[in-house]
Amino acid sequence: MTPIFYLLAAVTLAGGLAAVLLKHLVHSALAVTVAFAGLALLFLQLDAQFAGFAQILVYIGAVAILIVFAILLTRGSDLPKDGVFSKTWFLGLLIAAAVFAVLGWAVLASVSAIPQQNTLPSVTVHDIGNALVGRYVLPLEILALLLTAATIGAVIVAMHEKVRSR
Amino acid sequence: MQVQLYQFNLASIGTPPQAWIVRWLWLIPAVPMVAAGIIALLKQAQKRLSSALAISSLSFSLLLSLIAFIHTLSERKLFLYFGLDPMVHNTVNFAWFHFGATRVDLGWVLDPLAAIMLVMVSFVGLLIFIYSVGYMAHDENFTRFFCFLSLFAGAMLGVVISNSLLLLFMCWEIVGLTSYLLIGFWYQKPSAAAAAKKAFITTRVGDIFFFLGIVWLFSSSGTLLFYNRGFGSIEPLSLAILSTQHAGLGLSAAGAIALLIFAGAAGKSGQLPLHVWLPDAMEGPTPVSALIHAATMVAAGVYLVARVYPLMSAGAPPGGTTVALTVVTWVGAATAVFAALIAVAQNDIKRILAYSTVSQLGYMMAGLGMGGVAVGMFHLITHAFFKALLFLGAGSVIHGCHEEQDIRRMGGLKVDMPLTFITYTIGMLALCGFPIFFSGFWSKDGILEAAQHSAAIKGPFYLLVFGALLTAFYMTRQVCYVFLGYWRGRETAHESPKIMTTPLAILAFFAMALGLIGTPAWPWFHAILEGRAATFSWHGFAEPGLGMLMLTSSLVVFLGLGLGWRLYGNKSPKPEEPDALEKSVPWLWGPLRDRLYVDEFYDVTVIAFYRWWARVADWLDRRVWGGIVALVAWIFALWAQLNRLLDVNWVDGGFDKTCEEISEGGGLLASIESGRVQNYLRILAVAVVALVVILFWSSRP
Amino acid sequence: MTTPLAGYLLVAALLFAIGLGGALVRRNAILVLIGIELMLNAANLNLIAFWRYGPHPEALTGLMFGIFSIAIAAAEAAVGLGLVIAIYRHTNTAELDKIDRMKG
Amino acid sequence: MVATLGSANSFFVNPLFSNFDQIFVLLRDWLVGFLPAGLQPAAGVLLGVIAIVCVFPGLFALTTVFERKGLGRIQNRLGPNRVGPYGLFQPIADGIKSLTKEDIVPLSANAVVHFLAPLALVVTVFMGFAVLPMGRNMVLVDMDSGLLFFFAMGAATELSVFMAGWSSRNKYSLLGAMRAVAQMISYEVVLLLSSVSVVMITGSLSLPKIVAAQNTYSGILPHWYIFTPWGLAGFLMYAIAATAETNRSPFDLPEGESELVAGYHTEYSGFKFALFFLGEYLAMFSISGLGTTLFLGGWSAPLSFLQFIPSWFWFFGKVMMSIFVFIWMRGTLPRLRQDQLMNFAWKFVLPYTLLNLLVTALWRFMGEGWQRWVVCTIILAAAYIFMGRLGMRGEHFGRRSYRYAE
Repeated sequence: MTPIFYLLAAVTLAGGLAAVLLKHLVHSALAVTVAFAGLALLFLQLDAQFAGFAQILVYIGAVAILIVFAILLTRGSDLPKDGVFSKTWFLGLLIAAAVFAVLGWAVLASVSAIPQQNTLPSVTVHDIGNALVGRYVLPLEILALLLTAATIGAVIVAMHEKVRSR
Repeated sequence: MQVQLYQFNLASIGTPPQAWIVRWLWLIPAVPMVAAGIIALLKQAQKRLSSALAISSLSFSLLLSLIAFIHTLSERKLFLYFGLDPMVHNTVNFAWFHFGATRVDLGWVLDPLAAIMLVMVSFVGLLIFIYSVGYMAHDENFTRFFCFLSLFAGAMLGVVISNSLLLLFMCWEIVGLTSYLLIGFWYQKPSAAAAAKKAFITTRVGDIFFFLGIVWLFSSSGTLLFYNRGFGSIEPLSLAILSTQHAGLGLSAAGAIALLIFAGAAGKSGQLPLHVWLPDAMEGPTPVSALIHAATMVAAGVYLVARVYPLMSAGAPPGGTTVALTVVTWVGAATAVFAALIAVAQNDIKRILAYSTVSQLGYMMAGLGMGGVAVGMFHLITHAFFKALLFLGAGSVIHGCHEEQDIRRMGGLKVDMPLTFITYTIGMLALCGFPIFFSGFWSKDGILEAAQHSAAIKGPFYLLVFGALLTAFYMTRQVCYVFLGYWRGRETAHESPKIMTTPLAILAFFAMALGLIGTPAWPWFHAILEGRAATFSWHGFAEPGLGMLMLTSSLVVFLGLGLGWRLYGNKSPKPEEPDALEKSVPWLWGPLRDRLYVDEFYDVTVIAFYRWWARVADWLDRRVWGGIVALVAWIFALWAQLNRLLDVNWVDGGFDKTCEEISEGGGLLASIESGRVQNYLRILAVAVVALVVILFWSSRP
Repeated sequence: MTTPLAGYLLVAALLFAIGLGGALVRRNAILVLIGIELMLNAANLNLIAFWRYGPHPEALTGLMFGIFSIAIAAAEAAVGLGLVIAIYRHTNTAELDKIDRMKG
Repeated sequence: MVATLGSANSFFVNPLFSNFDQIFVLLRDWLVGFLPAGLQPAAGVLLGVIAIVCVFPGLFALTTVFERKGLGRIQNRLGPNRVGPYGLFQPIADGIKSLTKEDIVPLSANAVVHFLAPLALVVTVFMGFAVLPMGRNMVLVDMDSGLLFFFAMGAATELSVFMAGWSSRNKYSLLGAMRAVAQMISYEVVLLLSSVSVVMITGSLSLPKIVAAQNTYSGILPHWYIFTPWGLAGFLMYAIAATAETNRSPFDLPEGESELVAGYHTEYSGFKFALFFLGEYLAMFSISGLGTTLFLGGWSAPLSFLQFIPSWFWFFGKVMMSIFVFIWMRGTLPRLRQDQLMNFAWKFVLPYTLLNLLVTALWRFMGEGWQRWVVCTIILAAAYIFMGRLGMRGEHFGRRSYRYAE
């Protein structure tokens, strides 16, 4: 529980909150990027270097850009006339709060029972690479397939439908 | 990865580390096959892509084949240097499947025999592929053609490298299939379709015997691998067992199996009783005739006999021969003369070459039977080159003469098609065995020499010499008709494009040059195949009787050429006019023209029997089985009527009621489905919260 | 908050709740997707925190899960946003409460 | 993340060369030695950061003159020649000018984002230098996954470009930003994939290790990856992608003056504009540095007997050579069209890079020997010819036709 952790957690949560609350969609997207970056730093704090950099590469480099593109393509950068929150926003808030209450309660109730080790795990990229093509090779292949399918699917879904005149 | 592969091999098969090329030898057949698969998926319009794929894949195979060949040579040199036996069979074997305690192994082998064959098949094949680009340029099924050609090349290369009789048989059958597909390539022509069927069925007769041989071999030796570090089926250990078992009729098991396998080889190579399909196969496109029915596939039979040669010769007394080899010899010699006789009286340019091929295959078989692997294989290789040359030349002639195939309607082409004429003449002289400068002379001479030395019987020798005379005669006749005299066709002929003539020139070069590696003075080729050191010495010519023999065979060739020239030279008879030979010996002409009535003989015996049997089966089908089926059908129809009555009256009512209830209930539930995503999400989140609460509540002490 | 693990888990829980709240209260489909991304990331944080403080970090299980889920998130985002764009083309809006054609 | 407090390793017998080679490392160690032991690692890193922050902008200043003079030479004119000897002080004048210029923010612009964009760009670009080995023992942080870090930072620059374009509320800016982002994403894939082949051979994501793997010699020739078939192909693809990634000519569509005024930084002026300018050149330096590290042997000498020249000299020499090529290309090649750019990326460069990955695997798999040279070269050359022909199909350039305004 270092000050750095508190700082990072605050940045992450603030980014997430801003993303949800800001009116302007592009601002939301930029705020969520801050949250992603905060998470990446949290990963580094957890000694997961590879995961942290992968997080930056994938989320900031790709997902954030995708979101921004989608916003521009759906004219989301113009403010809507009748408010950004849905009519049942209070119900949503209540449910979210309930979920947090349950989760927090579960964490606090059970975390003391888990044995915890504080030694630094020495994991190199080499180990991760070996694990990826060793024990986790099947998930890796399936993931590759999934990514291919998702890419093709996304392109087909988002493609302009050609006018079938003939 | 490399290390792992090697360990895997060592653990499962016990193969020692092999050279890179041996481990990757399977790529040679696999690449053209994969190319065939890709081409099969291409559209017909993508001509350039498909031909480029086929040619580049075969070029790749050729490259690997050359590496394999060089590897074999360098290995041989190394072994000779250390004074070891240079007949190395590099094998990679693996288990295909197990059932019970039995295991079926497959594998591939790289030895001099396979290496030479690989280079020959891929090289000639590549030239013919290139030639086909020009020949088939205007065919609308161009892509399909290259797909089949590639598949054929892959399968043929597979036959060559197989180390297992079973794998060889599989590739053998693919080869047969592609042959069928390619003969019937222009399936719109009834004659082509019939020829394809004929080829397929006739070779099938041989293949059944072949398969019986495989089964027999497997049951008595327990393995189908040729070489397996001393435990293969044609290695001494197994041969010793096989040659002592008796199979009746005075044959050992080895001999009987060898004869069965020879039957398969005879079917593929068009040996005497089964030769009828080969001339008909000329209905296919000419490159096919050159590739499959002259250079490679028909040679597969010869190659098979060479491959199982240890089996054929198992149990032979020193200096003597075995029953199996004797049969091979006689069949070969008889085929050689028989087909040459027929070739004399044919008028179709490709048909003459087809009979000539049959005849030459007979030579190879006879050479194998009497002189061993090297003699037969040498003639195979040289023949592959000059016969491919002749066929491609014929294709060029046909192309130039606007699809005319009758030699009586040609003539004088030496002016119109000079390149084709020169190369064709080279091929023809090589085929005739014109002395010294042409490869055919040396390879044919080797066979004659072997026949002369064969102590037991002189019959085959005289037959083969007579065959050589006939060969020179009919080839002279053909050349005179086609290239000399004056033009008798309708439209004027033209020379073929470069892409067709270039392969001709290359093949012509080899048709002359290849003889150099198998002369008695420097029998390099024989040395490689028999595992001896090749030494150069002029004393090779000084063997007793050799000079006499060479003189005799040269004289015979000159006699044939002279006879042909006297009868046909520069005369250009009219197409309607009877043939010169018909005028002089009409009683002989008729039977020869009608191919000695073999087809007719099959018609009245085998085919007539099948017709009768088909009629019987038809009658049985219609009257007996048909009646029973009709009865059963009627009973079921009755039963169905009964069921329908039950259905309509009882079951339907209840079902309708149930459906109504379900649809009402569904409407009730559907009101939850508001169509709004966030609603669903909300329900999901509430459900999760509820579940977690329940979970924790219930797990509390 | 006695242990660092609990700290990380609570941050993850809060982030998850924020994401869920966003997904529930916002009207724009893209923001719902952003909310879902936040939830996914919260789960990732959990995985990696468990890996770090769990009993067998050398087994790499949690870390691998995290890495895989990052990769899957990329696919999810691509498909999700593709769907949003496709829906926008059909209905000319990305507001979720105007899209209820699947009403039963 | 541990800073390498490198002790001068005794690679060379002659201490003079070794000291000269390690001069910066020794200098740092000497300076740090004044501090208490607890602060030493942090101070060492801080010194390194200060060095990078000083050296590269200095290089940037030099390069601007160099580029303008070089372009002038190519276009047959003089280039800057008024300020100082041969116009060498031109960048100082430019710097003063941009500092004193009025900072204009458009009225409708999104002020915060507009302010943050150039900062985000420059900061992320600077981060990339942290993992580049600029000489023997001269790397700021030797991360286990340094290459990944580099690309992560590279990916982060895209967002700042978008921020700049969007916040300006100007259609040229937005179009330029969208073009830039699309182009950077397209070519980033290639950049990554072409680097992966190096990783496959080296077996490490750590840049110093990649350099060390190339720092061996057979005879006098070095084992740089560019001297292998896959390395050459990978380097070419990397170079193409790098040019596109840094928005340099012929891929400089995002700032095509004739279409978009100046692209995403149209609405920037004064020092913010200078920051963009700086960021662009820094990106060029860092990407050239990475290319040097991956394919050109990093700081290793090109011939074994040239090893006495200090390693940092070679690194910066190679980077400056790449910068020279960048300038040369800018002066020579015409700009591509947007569809050509995308087609080129997805239909030629990417497939070829993927094929190169396979070939690299084959190279690794076939083991030592001459066969792998032949096979890999043949495959790559055949694929190049084949794909080139396929790409050119249907591209029949007719006679050029002109339409004049009436």
